[in-house]
Amino acid sequence: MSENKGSDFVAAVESRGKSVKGDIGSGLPAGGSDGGAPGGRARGPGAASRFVSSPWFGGTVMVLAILVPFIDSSSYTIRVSTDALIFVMLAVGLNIVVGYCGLLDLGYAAFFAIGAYTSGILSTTFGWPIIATIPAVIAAAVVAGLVIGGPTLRLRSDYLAIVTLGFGEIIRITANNLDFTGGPNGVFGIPDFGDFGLRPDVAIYFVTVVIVGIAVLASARLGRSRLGRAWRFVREDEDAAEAMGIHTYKVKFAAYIGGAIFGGIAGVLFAVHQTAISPMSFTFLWSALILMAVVLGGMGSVPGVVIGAVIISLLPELLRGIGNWRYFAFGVLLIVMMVFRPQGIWPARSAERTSRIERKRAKRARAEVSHDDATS
Amino acid sequence: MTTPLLEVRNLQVRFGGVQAVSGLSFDVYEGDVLSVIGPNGAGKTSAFNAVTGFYRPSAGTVRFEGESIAGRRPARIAARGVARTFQNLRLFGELTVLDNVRAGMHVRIKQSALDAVLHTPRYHRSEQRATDEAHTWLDFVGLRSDRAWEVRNLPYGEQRLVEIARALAREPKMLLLDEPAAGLNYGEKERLLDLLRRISEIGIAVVLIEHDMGLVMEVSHRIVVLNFGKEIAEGTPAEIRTNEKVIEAYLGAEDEEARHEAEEIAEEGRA
Amino acid sequence: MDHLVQLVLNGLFVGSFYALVALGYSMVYGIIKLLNFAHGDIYMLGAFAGFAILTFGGGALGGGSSLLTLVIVMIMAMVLTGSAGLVLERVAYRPLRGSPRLTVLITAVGASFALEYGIALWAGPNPEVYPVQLKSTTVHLLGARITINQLVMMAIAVVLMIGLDLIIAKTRSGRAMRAISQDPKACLYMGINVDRVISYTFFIGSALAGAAGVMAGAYYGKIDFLMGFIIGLKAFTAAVIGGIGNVRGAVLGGVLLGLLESFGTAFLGSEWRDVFAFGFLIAFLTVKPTGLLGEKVTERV
Amino acid sequence: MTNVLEIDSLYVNYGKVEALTDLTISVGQGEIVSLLGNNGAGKSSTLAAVSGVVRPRSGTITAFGDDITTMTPWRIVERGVVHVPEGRRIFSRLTVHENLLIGGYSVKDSSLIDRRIGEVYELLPRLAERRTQAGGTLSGGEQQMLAIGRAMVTGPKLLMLDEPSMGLAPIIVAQVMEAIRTINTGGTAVLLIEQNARSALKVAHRGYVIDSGHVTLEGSSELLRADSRVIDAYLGK
Amino acid sequence: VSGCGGGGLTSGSDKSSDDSAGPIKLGMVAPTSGSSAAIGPYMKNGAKLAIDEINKKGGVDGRKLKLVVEDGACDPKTAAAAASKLVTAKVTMSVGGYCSGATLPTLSIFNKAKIPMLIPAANSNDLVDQKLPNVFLVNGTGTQQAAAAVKQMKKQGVKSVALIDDNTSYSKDITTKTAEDVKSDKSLKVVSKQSVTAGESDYSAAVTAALKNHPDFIYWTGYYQEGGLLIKQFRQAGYNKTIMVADGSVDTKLIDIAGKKNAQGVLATMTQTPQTIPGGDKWVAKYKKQFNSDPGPYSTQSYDAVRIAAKAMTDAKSTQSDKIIDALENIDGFKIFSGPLKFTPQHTLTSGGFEILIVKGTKLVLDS
Ligand SMILES: Nc1ncnc2c1ncn2[C@@H]1O[C@H](COP(=O)(O)OP(=O)(O)OP(=O)(O)O)[C@@H](O)[C@H]1O
Ligand SMILES: Nc1ncnc2c1ncn2[C@@H]1O[C@H](COP(=O)(O)OP(=O)(O)OP(=O)(O)O)[C@@H](O)[C@H]1O
Ligand SMILES: CC(C)C[C@H](N)C(=O)O
Ligand SMILES: [Mg+2]
Ligand SMILES: [Mg+2]
Repeated sequence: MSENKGSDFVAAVESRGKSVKGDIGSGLPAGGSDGGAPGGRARGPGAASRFVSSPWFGGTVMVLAILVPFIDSSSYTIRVSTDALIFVMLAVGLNIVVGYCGLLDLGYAAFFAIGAYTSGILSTTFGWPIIATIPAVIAAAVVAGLVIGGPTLRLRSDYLAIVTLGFGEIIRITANNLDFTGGPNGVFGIPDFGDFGLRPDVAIYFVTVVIVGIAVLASARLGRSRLGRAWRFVREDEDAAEAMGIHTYKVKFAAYIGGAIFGGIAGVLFAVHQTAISPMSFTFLWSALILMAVVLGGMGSVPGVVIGAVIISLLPELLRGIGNWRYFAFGVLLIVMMVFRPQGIWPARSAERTSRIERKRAKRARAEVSHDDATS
Repeated sequence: MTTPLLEVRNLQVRFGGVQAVSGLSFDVYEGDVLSVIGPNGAGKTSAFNAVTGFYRPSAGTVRFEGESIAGRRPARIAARGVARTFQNLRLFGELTVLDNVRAGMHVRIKQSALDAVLHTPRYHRSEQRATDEAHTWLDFVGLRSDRAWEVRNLPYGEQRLVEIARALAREPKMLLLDEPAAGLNYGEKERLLDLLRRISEIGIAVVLIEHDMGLVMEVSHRIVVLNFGKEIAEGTPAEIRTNEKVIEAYLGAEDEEARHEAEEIAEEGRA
Repeated sequence: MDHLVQLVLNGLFVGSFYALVALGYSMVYGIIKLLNFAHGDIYMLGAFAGFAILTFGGGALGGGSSLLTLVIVMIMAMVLTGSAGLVLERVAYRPLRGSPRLTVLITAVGASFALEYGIALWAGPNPEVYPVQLKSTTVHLLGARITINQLVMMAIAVVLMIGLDLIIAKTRSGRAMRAISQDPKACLYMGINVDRVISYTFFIGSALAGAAGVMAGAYYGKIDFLMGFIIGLKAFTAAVIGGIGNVRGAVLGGVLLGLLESFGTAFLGSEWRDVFAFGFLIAFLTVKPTGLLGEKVTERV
Repeated sequence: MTNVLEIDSLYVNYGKVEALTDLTISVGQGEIVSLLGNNGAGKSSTLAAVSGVVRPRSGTITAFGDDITTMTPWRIVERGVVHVPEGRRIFSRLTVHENLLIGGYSVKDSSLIDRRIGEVYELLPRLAERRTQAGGTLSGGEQQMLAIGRAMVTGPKLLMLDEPSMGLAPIIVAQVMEAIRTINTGGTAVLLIEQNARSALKVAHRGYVIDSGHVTLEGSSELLRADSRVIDAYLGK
Repeated sequence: VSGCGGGGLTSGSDKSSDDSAGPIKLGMVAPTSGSSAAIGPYMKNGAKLAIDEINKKGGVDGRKLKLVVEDGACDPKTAAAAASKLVTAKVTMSVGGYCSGATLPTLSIFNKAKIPMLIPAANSNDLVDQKLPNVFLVNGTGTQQAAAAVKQMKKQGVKSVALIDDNTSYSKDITTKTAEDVKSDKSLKVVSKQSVTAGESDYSAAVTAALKNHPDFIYWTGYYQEGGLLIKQFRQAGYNKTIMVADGSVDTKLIDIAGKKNAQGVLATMTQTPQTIPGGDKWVAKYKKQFNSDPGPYSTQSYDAVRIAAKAMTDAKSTQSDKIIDALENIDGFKIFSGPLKFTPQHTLTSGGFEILIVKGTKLVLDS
């Protein structure tokens, strides 16, 4: 792999460096950080995984999504596909919080609710066009994120989980109890984006494809940025991140707010798609399902999370056929999937494309006087 | 010399009943290589932690470039130009070597979230620079492993180097190293010694905690010796080596055999 | 005044019930940090196990509603749910022990669905009424009413808490549990049979949930396949609030939650009860970020 | 049966990486044997295989006459084979005393545990001072002492130490080496990994040099100390 | 541009009008999972009974009826998907809808697909507030039920009443309407309003709060699962005056859960059911024979919804939406369990047909 130097020792070290934890003692427990990687994570990226992390993959998925109505335009297909896309948006948003930054959020549905309600109320009670509600939704999500995140993001792990769970419940119950949110009936008669000459549900579907596509791209790009790296540093080791001058609290805040905005916009799409929203749609179960999509797909991996969201969203629909066995089977399948893919369906792969790096290295070797005389 | 880079006065750190550091004072000047030695539990790491903001000092002052930093958040102190490594490796294990080093550059990378989402030229430029610099530092410390691998799969000695590269990437004015030689074999210690010298040469003040006397005696300009959280001696390596108090507390004076052994160990690294 | 005492008593009683479920939760949670969303369903399973035993084996047990019958049924249900816990751990949790912690969340929720809808398939989705119910005399305490049963159940919660606390703090297995919770791999070097200790913990935790399920059936009289959901969440809340992995804390957390709910209902009205309780807890955690009894450890760097 | 430990043609791999290839070593009754080798040579992997924490791909490990190759770690500890892993692995939220008690987990007789803990406190008085302090808050060196003390409570017949001097002050290193000798004179065989080759070879009777997972050199300590290859690579000068 | 799913991307709906062939499909969204999972089978069986009867008599216009049931789980998103599935399955009419909250988002789906809805159970006023032409309620509304409840309170000369709901739209709808009605009456006062969370076991906090101001009458508007527990806990707390429950609680399980003794004399507001009207036992027997179980809540309404649907299609001599809606609006006097049917301009029942039932022994019977 490394064409320079070519010493046996270097080769030996590098082949060791490739090591991955494989079958270290079957059935042995491994504490958090000892867990190890799935077989093959540190191996050179295979063709398939190289494809998934390339822009081509995103493009292909996008094209597939656009093609759905042309393949099957039945009302049911369009509906569950739209639902799945909205779920993708939620999962991708939560992935910023949980997957990138490692903050356990059990109340993500709160932001979803805030988005849906803000948009729903502004468009019905105040007659705003739905598209105009989006800035207001973003503002509301940010404010909510600030209010709840401010005092609580200092908390570690499961204390944060409880706080977010509580926040989710508070939002739902408040919506249920207030009049202007429509109480338990919620808000109904929510308008759509316009039909662009298409069947209304197909129009909503395409708008959703566009917005969710942008969101997925944005989150993937964020993940590969300075901020995205900072999130992962915080997730891996807060103290070490601090020592590098990273203000971990601000960084967590950014993740939380980012997630809030994604959740809020997903809420707008949901409100439009459902036309009627009520507190029933924002229960703890929802928060749990979104989290499951993230974990099932592979925390921190955008393609994984997209796949996870599609599965969690579509599986219960696919299981409609077996009647009463539906949720039983859903539960069993979840266990089976996880046992067979413990790192998630498409785990995040932190290895970078070697080729680019090696190119750099070769260039450097030519251009610079090497300091590492000690190695040779 | 002029005003010190780091000025620690009467530093105290306590945990409940344990007084880990009690009234420590020392200065670090530009270009210094200062070693802090002392028996296990003497308070060396605690002092480091207090200086870098991980522990809040219960009393005393810590000034960096004349400004008080005691009780500041670690990130703020780091941003001022203080970098450190940890006694137990604290790498981002599941991230690549390169990403680990990029962490050190975090505060210097100029790029906004919007740049990242839109992939502006500024984004590409800053990413490119970050990658280039990361390679520079990894070359500087002499890392041989593939930089695209998860760092936890690297041999231990290499991980130590990555941690130092990460700290250097911070481009600090002062670098604090907590037992960098622990777990390294003879050859690797030699390379570390060379690395420390080169770090000092590029103008970074080095503060070193170390139990490996060979390394300490070889590289240090000055040595501060701690015991029970207090300074018991300070001086050049030559002075410290013959200081009775130090021998008694650290190298062992009562027991001739042990002293002999300790000296032998000290010698080993000097070769 | 009477009213206030009544509120306290209500809160204490509901809280001790939460505590009972939270105890088992906290044990399992403490040792492997598992967000065991199936714990509430094990409680439900216990209630149905008791129901089945009473319904189909009622004759053999004398059919009476004596306390003794109930105790026997409870023990049988505990063995059953304890074993169910063992199986659950073996099938859904152990294979994931080396994986990121949250992956177990999926199998836990999966197990939760499977248990709920498994029971719904078996017993039907309709609620069932317990064949044997506790009849109890009401006593008056400072002008408020409470039943003997309630007092007994509170006592049981306290006794169990003390017992478990002693097990964890003083015994060899308890120490092993705490060690595993910190570094399971290191435990191997100590000669600890990690699998067995975890199984043992699951058995106890699940058996406790089963006992609570039978008590709920006998006391409240109604059981259904979703009865574990809400109480599971409350147990989780109680366990975290109490201080992660601290059984004494879990009981305190349960009682605190019960009191908050009782007072929240009285102060703000029942529809705002949970807002009050959660609002308080959030505020509390911001002030004391390690829960009620969670010790504050300065983490070394 | 004079050897307490016999490792015969051992292969260990992590996924595709071969850590040990055809490794054969033995430890005799009452011996101190040291393993030398570069970083990543496979020293720790050897100990891990013996203590059952890592499953070998092939080869056999025999301790006190029993085949322990596929035994679970706790069964192996029950047989008196005790491993002090690298990185200390202190239970950070248990007190010093509780850490020592955990060391005695496999010992049924509680008075025996108490006696051994007493001995540890005598040998490492620093630990006695800190008996109620949480393990995680000890200084690095104190943790290392605790790790060694904890293993002693287990009552090993074969003690395997992975870099015990790491992070210890010179004076303590000397003490620890002395302690190893003391333990050994009590009849415990010791398998020792040390980066500090000089002190390791001083205390050990025999040694092996491992490279890329198999033995490249073996012999008595005197022999090794005089070997030019060992001097160049591990002793310096 | 049309795929195998049928319909185009631009047409108003993907429902193609294949009017003539095959059986006429009736769709039903009902919960068979989730917290109301018990209700699904009751509704399904009720509808099935009617369909079998109608088919035996030759169906509608010579075509057989066929029931398609989808699980709505009482969850808005699931119910919406279920509704879409029914649209795609080309149902002619919808005869489902149990939870108002989950039924609301299905309205526009059926509306856009031009499928008339006869909602047998869900009865929040919000369902008709949007004035969608295709929506008809077969169950009495909250307003009507509240009126019946207040009438009963007055009849008993009650002075103070405590209202308890379960925070769902149906339940809160009734308490809100009841409170409004009570307000217009000087002699009557709401002294406490409580909302409990369904799915819990211990309601002592709410019980204590409700009893704080010593009401002489308690009206519970949630479901029987919690209703039974509440009755029991009210009695345990020493309350021995009247408790009344709304139709969601009308099930003999209520008595089982509360305990026979505690439940004696508990009243209920309920539309007429075969159990309570003379001659109804024959229907009950028939149901029992076919399904080997007792009918439950909304078996009858579902049964009636199917019959109304058949009647409307027969009258319209067509399966076209507009014609069916016209026919529905023109139905007058068609006999259903709650009385002769005539829809108001809002598409609700002219008379909710609410009666007061009372617990006697292990049964709920008409209060005389
Ligand atoms: N969080 C804490 N709580 C209680 N005591 C502590 C804490 N941190 C450190 N100590 C104690 O303070 C003393 C100094 O510890 P420190 O880690 O600074 O020692 P050190 O000089 O770095 O030793 P070593 O060379 O062994 O690493 C030790 O005795 C340690 O037990
Ligand atoms: N958990 C693991 N996963 C993957 N590879 C591993 C793992 N543990 C060890 N290895 C690899 O196996 C080889 C042998 O490692 P081992 O730890 O046994 O070496 P060592 O001789 O103890 O080195 P050191 O002196 O650095 O402790 C190394 O190449 C190492 O990278
Ligand atoms: C009792 C039922 C008629 C009420 C129904 N579940 C609704 O929400 O409208
Ligand atoms: Mg230290
Ligand atoms: Mg090693």
